[in-house]
This record gives sequence, C-alpha cells and structure tokens, in this order.
Amino acid sequence: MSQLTEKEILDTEPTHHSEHIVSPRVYGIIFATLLVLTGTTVGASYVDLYAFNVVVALAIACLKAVLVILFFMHVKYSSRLTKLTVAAGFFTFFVLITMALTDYISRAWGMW
Amino acid sequence: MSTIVSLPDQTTATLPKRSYLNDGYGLKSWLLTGDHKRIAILYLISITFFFFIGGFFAGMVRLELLTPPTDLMAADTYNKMFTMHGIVMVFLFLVPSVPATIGNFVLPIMVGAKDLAFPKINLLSWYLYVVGGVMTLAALILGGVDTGWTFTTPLSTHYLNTHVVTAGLAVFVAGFSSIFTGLNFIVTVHRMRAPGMTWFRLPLFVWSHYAASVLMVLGTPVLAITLVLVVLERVIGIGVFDPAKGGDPLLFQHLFWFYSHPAVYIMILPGMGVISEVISTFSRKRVFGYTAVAFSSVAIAVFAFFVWAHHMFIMGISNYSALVFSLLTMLVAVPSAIKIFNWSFTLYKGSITFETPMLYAFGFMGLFTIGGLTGVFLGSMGMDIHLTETYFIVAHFHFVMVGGMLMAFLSGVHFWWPKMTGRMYPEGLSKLAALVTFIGFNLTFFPQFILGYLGMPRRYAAYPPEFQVLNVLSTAGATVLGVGYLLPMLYLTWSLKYGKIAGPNPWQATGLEWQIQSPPITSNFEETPVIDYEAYDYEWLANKTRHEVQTVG
Amino acid sequence: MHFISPVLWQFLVNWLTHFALFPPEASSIAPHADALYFFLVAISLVGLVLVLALVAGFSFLYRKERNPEATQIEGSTLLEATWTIIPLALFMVAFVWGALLYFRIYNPPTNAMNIYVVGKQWMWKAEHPGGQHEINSLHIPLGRPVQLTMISQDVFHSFSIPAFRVKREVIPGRYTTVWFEATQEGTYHLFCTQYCGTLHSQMIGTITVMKPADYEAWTEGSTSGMSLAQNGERLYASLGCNACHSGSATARGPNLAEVYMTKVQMSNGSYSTVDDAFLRDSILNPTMHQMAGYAPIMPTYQGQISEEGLIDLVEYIKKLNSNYRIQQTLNTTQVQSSVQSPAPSTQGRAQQAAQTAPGMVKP
Amino acid sequence: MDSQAIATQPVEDHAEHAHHPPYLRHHFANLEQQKETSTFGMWLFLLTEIMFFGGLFCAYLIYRNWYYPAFVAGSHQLSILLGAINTAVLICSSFTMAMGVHAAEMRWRKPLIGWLLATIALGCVFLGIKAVEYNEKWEKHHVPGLNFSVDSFVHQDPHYPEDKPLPLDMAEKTQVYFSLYFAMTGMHALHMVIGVSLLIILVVRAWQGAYTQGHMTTVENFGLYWHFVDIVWIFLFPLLYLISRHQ
Repeated sequence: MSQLTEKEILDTEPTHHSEHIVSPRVYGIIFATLLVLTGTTVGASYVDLYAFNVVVALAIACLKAVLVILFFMHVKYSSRLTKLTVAAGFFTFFVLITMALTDYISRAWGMW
Repeated sequence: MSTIVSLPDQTTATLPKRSYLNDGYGLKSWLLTGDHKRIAILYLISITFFFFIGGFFAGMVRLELLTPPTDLMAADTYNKMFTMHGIVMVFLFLVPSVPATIGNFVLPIMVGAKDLAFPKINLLSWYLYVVGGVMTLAALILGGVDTGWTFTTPLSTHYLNTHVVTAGLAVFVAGFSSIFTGLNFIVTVHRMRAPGMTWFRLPLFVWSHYAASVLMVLGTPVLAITLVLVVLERVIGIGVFDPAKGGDPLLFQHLFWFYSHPAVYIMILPGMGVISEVISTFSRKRVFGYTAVAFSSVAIAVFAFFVWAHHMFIMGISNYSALVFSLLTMLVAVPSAIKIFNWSFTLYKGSITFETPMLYAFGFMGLFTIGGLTGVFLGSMGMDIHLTETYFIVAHFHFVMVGGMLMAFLSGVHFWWPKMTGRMYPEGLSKLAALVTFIGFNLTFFPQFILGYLGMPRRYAAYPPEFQVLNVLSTAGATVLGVGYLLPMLYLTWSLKYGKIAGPNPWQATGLEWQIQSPPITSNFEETPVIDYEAYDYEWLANKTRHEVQTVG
Repeated sequence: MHFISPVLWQFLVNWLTHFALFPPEASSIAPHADALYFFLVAISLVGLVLVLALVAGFSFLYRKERNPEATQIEGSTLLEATWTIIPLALFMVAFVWGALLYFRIYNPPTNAMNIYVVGKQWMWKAEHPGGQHEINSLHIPLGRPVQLTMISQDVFHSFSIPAFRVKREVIPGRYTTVWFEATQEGTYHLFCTQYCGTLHSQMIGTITVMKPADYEAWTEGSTSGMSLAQNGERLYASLGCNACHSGSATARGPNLAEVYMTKVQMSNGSYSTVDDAFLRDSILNPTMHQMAGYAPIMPTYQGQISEEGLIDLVEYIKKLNSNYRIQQTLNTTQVQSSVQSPAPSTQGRAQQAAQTAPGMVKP
Repeated sequence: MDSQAIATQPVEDHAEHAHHPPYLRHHFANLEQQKETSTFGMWLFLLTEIMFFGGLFCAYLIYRNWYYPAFVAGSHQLSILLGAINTAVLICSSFTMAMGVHAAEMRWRKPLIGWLLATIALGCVFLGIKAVEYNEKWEKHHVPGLNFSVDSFVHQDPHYPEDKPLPLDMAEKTQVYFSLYFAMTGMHALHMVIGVSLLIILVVRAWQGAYTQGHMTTVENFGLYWHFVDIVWIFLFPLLYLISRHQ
C-alpha cells in the first residue's frame, strides 16, 4: 500500500455504509457485455494487427476485468478502503513487473 | 508540561480472580481457542522451541568453524546444519517472532478490540505454522536439506538429492501462516479500533505492525509461487528456471528476493515497534516526533518493494538496473536513521529508569545502528562486490536480525511478561542476561566483519588457517550468547510460579493494554473502551492515577 | 610461560602473527575499494558514536534520580529534517562513489588480455589463450590488465579474489566477465563464494602473480602444444562450420573474419555487438541471433559442444582475420569427405576425426 | 478533536447486546462491523492472490519476449475453440454466482441454492474441458518434464499448415511456454477445484437455511473469490491462446 493511501484512509474509514443491492438487470447487462467482449477478443485475434494484437487483447481483458471488479464484485458500490485495497494489489504487481523489467530490458544494452 | 510518574507499589498487588488463563482448562481449551492471547502463548511456546532448534544448529556451525579443516563433521553435514539454521531461524523464528507472539497478544488490546478480526484464521495461522514446523523437522529427520535457506536454482532443482521438496513445502505452508497473521492485523487495525482511537492515537507498535503486515500480505505470495515452481521443476521437470531448458535462473533470484528483501523488514519492523513502546515508557515521555516515526514505518514498507535486486549486484543483472536498485536502497536506509535519532531524542529531558526491557532496547539501538550502517556498505555497489557472499554480510544481517530483532523480541517479552502472566520476572537476573547477551553477541559477530573484509566466504565448512583466530573468538562469543539466551528461558519459566505479582500497570505505561488487569480477561475489556487521550500521554496517566488514588482514599 | 596452557599459547602466537584487518592490496582496484571502505567505516563510526553519545549522555543526564520530572516534547521538525537530510546526503555520496567503483571493476579496459574460466562442481578450470590449462589455480602477469570470461557448467558459482577486491558470479548458460590488474607479486586466495553444493568450501584455489618475464617462462613451460584458437580451428573444421561460414561471396552463412566486436544488423532490424557472449549464444541458439540477409538454416549445437569447446571456437573466431585458412581447409575437407563420412556432429566424433586426419587443419 | 474522532468500532449498544443474532461473533459490536470486517479481510486475501499469480505473469512476460517464436508456435497448439468455450463458461458461472449473491441478499432460499448449483455445474464443465485439453497435451507430447517432444514443432504439422517448423533450438524453448502454460492454468484449475469444493459446502449450508436469515457475508465473500478466479482466466485466455493467433 502506498504512503498516500494512509492519509486518505483516515478520513474515508466508513463506519456506516449503506447496503447496496445490485439489481439483476445490471448483472445481466454486464454478463452480456462480457460475452460480447469475449467474442470480440477471439475475433480480433484472427485479424493481423501487427503489434496491436497484443494491445487489443490485453485492453479487452482489462476492460472485462474492470467490469467484473466493479459490478460483480461490487467495488463500484464499496468503500474507498476497498477501492484502495484493489489498487494497492495492482500497484504492487506493477512494481514487480517494472522493477524486474529494468533488469531484463537493459541487459540487452550491453556492458555499459 | 512535566510529568512525574511513580511506579505502583507491588506489594499490595494481587492476581485477578478471573483472567484469560483460567477461563477454561485442559488441552482442548487451548488447542481450539479463538482467544488471541492464548494463541499468542501457543505461538510463544512453539517459537521458543524452534528458536532453540535453530540455535542448536547455529551452535554446531560455530563449533565446526572452531578449526580450519572439516573435522567435527563432514562438509555435507555442515551444509545441512547452516541450511536448517537459516530456514528455521528465518521462517519459523524471525518472521513470526514479535508479530505472532507479542503482536498477537497486545495489538488487539492496544486498538481497544476484544479480539483480532478473525479469531479462527488466527488459530489456523498457528496450525499452519506448526505444520510448517513439523515438515521442516521431517525434512531434517529424513536426512536434512542442504540448499541454503535461499533455495538457489539450479542447485536446488537439479543438483541435490536431499529433501528440498519437503523443506520447500514447509516454507510454503509457514508462509501462509504469516500471510494470515498479517491479514488479521491489517483488518483489525482498520476495522476494530475502539471509539476515539484515531490513527494518530495508535501506539507506534501498531503502526509498525501495520506496515509489516502489508509486507507479509503482498510479499509472501510471490515466495509461495516461486517455491511452487521450484518444487514443480524438481519433481516433474518443468523449465521455468532451468537454463538447460531455456529458463533463466536469475528470474528465480528476482522472484525470491522480491519477497525475501521485504521479509527483512517484516522481521525488523515489529521489533522497531517494541522499541518505540519501551523507550517511551521508561523515559516517561512521548516518542519524539510521533508522526515521523509512524510514517517512517510506512515509508520502509513502501520502499521495501523497490530494492530487492541489491542482493544480485554481482549476479549478472544489467549494470543500469543495479544502478537504480542501489539508489533506491540508499533511500530505504533513511527512514531507519530517522527512527534511531527519534528514539535517541525521546530520552532527552525524560525521566529514565533502566529496567531490563530498556537495557535490551539500548542494545537494540547500538547494534541496529551498526547493522543498518553496514547495510549501506552493501548497498553501495562497488563495495558490495568485495563484501557480498563473505562473512561481512553474515555479520551485517546478524547485527540486524539477532542484534536488532532478537534484542527487540527479548525486550518485548520482558516488557509485556507482567501483562501476559500477571507476574514479574526477576529483575537482577534478567539484567545480567541482557548484559551477557550483549557481550556475547558482539564477541560473536563483530569479528565476522573483519573476517568478511579479509575475504572469508560464507557457507564454508573449511577455511584457510589464517582466519582461525577470529573464528575462535566468534565461537567463544557464541557460547556466551547461548548462555545469554538460556537464562531468560529458565528464569521466565521460574517466574510463572514464583515471580512477584505485577499488578495492572507495573511500568506506568500509557498503552491501552496497561489500563486493564494483568493478565487480562478473555474479552480484554469489561466494556468497550472510549479513548480520549493521545498515544504516550503521560499527563493523562498521571491524572488518572491521582484520580484513582483519591477515589480509593 | 608454563602457567599458560600450550593451546592458549599457540593461539596467542597465532593471533600476533596472523592478525590482519585487511587482505593484501594486490590489484589496481584494491586501493580504490579500500578508500571507499574507509569512507564508509568513517561515517559509520561517526554515526555510531553520535548515537551512543546521545543515548549514554541522555541516560546520564535525565536518569530518574537526576531528573524526576519528564518534560513532554512533541518533536522538532527542524531536528528531524536535519537527521533526514544529512544521512541521505551521506548515503548519496556512498551511492555515487560505489557506483563509480562498480563500473571501474566491471568495465574491462580494451587492452586486457583474456583468460577463460569454467566453473563446475567443485573446481575452477582456467584456459589461457596459449592453450595452458589450469585447475584451481591461475597464473597471471604483474601489471597487465587481465579480463576473465567465465561460465559455469552446472550451478551458480562465484569467482572471488579478496586480495584484488573483485568478485563475480559465474552462472550457467551465460558469460560473465571481471577484470583486474595485479600490482603485487605473490600468491593469493581464490574462493568460490556462492554456495554450490557439498564441497563448496573445497572449490578454492590460488592466484599466482608473476613478473612478466616469469610469466612468459611459465607460459612456455606449461603449454599443451595447441593454443585455444588452434583447437577451435580443428573444431570449426570438424563440425563443418566452414561449409557455410567460408567467407566466400556466395556462402550461406555470414563471413566471420574480423567480425569480433563489430556491430551487425539482426534479422529483426536491431543491431548487436559481436562479443564473446554473442558468439557463444549464436552457436547454441542461432535462431535468436539471426543476422539480416541470411536464411535461418544454421542448426543448433546445443548439447554437442562442451563449454571448453565453445571457448575454443569463440577464441578462434575472435582471432580470425582472414578466410584464407578456412577455404584451404574446406578444399581439404571436401577431398576427405569423399573418402570419410561427412561432417561429424558430435565433439567425440570430431576429435576422432581430428586424430585420424591430423593434417586436415594444416594448410 | 475528541468529537471528531472517528471510530471503526461503534460504542456498544447494550439494548441490542441482549438479543443479538447467533451469527454475530462476540468480538464485534454489531453486524455491520462484522460484515465490513470480513469483506475487507476477503479483499486482502485476494490481494495476496494477485501477487501469487503476479509472479507467474511476470515470468510469462519475460520469456515471451525472449522466445517469441516458441511462444507463438506453442500457443498455436492450443485449441482456441475450447479456450473460448471455457471463457464463456466461466463468465456464465460468474454471472450465476453474482445472481446467487443477489438471491442471498434478497433472502430467497431456493433461488440461492439454484444459482449455486448452476455455478457448481459450470465450474465442473470448465474443469472437464480443461481435462480434455490437458489430455490432448499429453497425447501430443507437450508436457514438459514428463512427456515432451519437440516433434510437432520441428516438423510441419498437418493440422496447422500455416505454421513453419521451428529450428531445433527455438523448438526446445517451447518447453518454457508449456511449463508456464501448465503452471498458470494448473494453479488456476487448483483454485477452481477449491472453489467448487467450497461451493458444495455453501449449498449444503444454504439448504439448511444458513444464508437466508440476514447473514450472507459468507456467500458474498465466496462470490468475490469466484469472480477473482474468473478474472485470472480472463487474462490467461488472451495471453496463452489468443495474442499470437494471427501469425
């Protein structure tokens, strides 16, 4: 968790958060969207977009993941603490990847 | 503002009739308990057990190094000894030491909760710890393991025929124990604070445990998956780290140290929390710069994830990358320096007494300063080339882990012993033990700095004869150190029955845990406390005491 | 001294005769490393003394007997800023200094003589370009930069010479390098410092620094008759490398003469420098080192050439400055292969072939 | 300051204390605190899961850049149809799980059981298809360590006429691809197996009416876990099956 989160948590600590029940309609819409996105990503993979195939596939995957997180997992209706927790997880994952890549990318640059 | 605090008269103190200790008897009431205090005691017992197991291996290692050739044991046996010493001490002692025992006991009380957020998960965490411990012992009894605690591939995956899989899975299981402890702490700190207990009224002990817990929760899973890959590679031969199949053994190092560097902070941060409490209590003064100390814990936790590759400077990572990691390493050293100076200035204009926990805390400050500063040697890339993988690094991390963390652990155990058991430890004997530990420690590990600069490599069963003098000193020191560690175990056990009754607040400390009876009742508080004072508010405590005296009078 | 036990007496004598705080400063890098060390020791001492003085001083001044009343102080931003910034500044000096030293140690000068080192459980094998082989020892001349190109056959090892203040991990599957220039004659320790299995502590050796003249004499005396490049030339012919890398305009493989340390364009458009590691990897993983303008037809030699054989080949290609001999060999081989079986594929067979046709590589 | 002090643990309400529901644990002041606590705990656990899979994703990223042709050839050996079906199955199961949580929130017992059973069924379908895929890998000798051969990569594969055979050195590297494939999908499948086992327990408890009397945090938290496993697959599917398809 980043240093920033601490201060924010202090005044965002929810004592009373109203129960929010997501309606089945929302679930249905999200469900349909996810299936459409799955079809799209499969379809897009057969089209040669050069380097952008990866970008498109990952963008769609991220979009799907965000939809699941926000609606199926109720993060959209949750406290900021929950949102920060999710963010902290992805942030640390990001740190792992980027810091490891500082080595792998620059190894090819040669001896200095 | 000035505060006079006088210690309470203990002659009139009596043990409370009802406490968590007599709330149910029999093995079942302990083994199936959900009470964080009882789980803490279970942890304390099992951790002490593994500490002495690990200590035994350390003793064997030091004995073998008394003479240059491999005469006491074969090289193979020696390798198993230091491996078991490392695995047991790191994963079964240092990581859970303060958090799972003292933290488990006092953290919920400090925030004003009746228990940790998830008592059953807390118990599960202890059982996982035991399973991990038993598996480690199994690996030992089946014939040992000789990978070193770092499980370096491809050595661990393809070139050893010892029980790497058992040991790897043991660490995996023990890792989950630590994840659950951390998870429980974070949730408790966020969700279980008593009314009025704001973040900045939390004792620094809680802050440092919070920071360590974040590291446990985010770092340990990476170790878990790495060990899974090592085990899969060893058992069925997949090729993620195996250079013969196209894998990169350095990737193992990256993933391993992504956990194992933060793990160092998992080990030391809770110890720093103990020191904050102890220094403040025995100088009767609020910790100098509370906010700075609190945020330095958080800063350590954040930076911890950015520095891991400083363990790999000579391993063939790219030079550019080494540069980045070295720079970040220098940054993570700063919060520790802040803490040290803030503690020193907490003493300024205090009213200091020198009870045993304080002596251990002083020991911590001296030794941790050395340990921390020698860390800067190793973070400085060019110096690291000569010093890494020698006894210098061994001395460095023992100064931090043993000189720092173990001192803090003993300080904490003595400090909260009256709270845990309701009885005092013998003051004279324990001061002697603190002194013996300090002397023994320096004698053991200081020569190792010199050995390291002379170039003696670590993990050597035999060494050139010119290193013998310093090794003999070190082994002699280890003997003294061993006595220093046996003493507390003996007199603390003795004090369980014969110690003086402590009373609720023998130190006149301000933490919430000292405002309730010792030992506490199972639900900690008769009714939910409402906090209306800042952390380390000795003024408030003095008023309260005066008020109580008046009421009684 | 009869009242001191003989063991203790021996120990004391040992102490007096062997006590040292520093290993010998025997390389050009050592003084630089020691300078940084002294700086770090100095700031550590200052820091430690400061903390101890604060703790001891305050403990004395404000002990309960002297100061029964504690004065509550919240903190001091100024003081805290001071002890944030000063350590940070010192650590930054340590960082910059350390980085400079690091690049000094890991960037070999261009005129360094190259020695190859192969690490395996549990021995060091050094190969000099002249064909001298050494086990667990290394002879080097005084006052000449020496670069080591190192590789491990099995697990991680680490090549450490404390007297030179240099150390480098020796890892499987990849060349790593380190360099030093010895400044003092003598014999020094060589350690493997990365834990590498049962006999890790036996993976030690000696570094012998000799006067250049002595070194010449030693080289003369311990040569095995064939230089590494000569071995490489044989291997080159017996593996059939010359069939494609013949240097002729119509050859299927790139011309290797004087290719060493040039920049070449790869098939994906990027540029690479042809260094030792590149040469070695190209033999084992040709697909990943595909040069622009050539078809990906080169087979892999993974598992067919030992690390020593690879070193021979690399050394041969490094020294290759004309294709004359390759073409000569090629002609001979074509004559030979009509009699003998075509290009042998394993090293064992290669050596056999080399033995049966010793004149093959001689023009 | 005192009046602004924010408490996370409300002052105990003694009137309520007298008759608190049986599923309120003793150390919580009220149900709301208990619910928020357990949800937060679940999120923290998912945080560890992110990092658990994170290590694998990191390895995948690095090796894909190193051994690009091997990863392309390796991914061509996977059945995109089965992968897509499995993705759809998992998304369906996520939907049924979400509906299950909704049913629990509305305290509908029978629909809750129905949705949970549907989730179990879909989970089993996913695992079944995965087993078919694994079996295919075994038959094609694509299991590194146990049963591996580079044959299908160094020769022209009749099923994939557009793929050029790889040189031997690169073909060897498909082992890295399949190692990661099995590690990633294997870990994911393990999570599915655990999920299905927990679901069975949930169904039994739901049958007994445990979640339809106002206390459904367990169902909600399990839902979080299930959706997380779904998200992992949402990333695994394009990374392992799709992104090299066009070549």
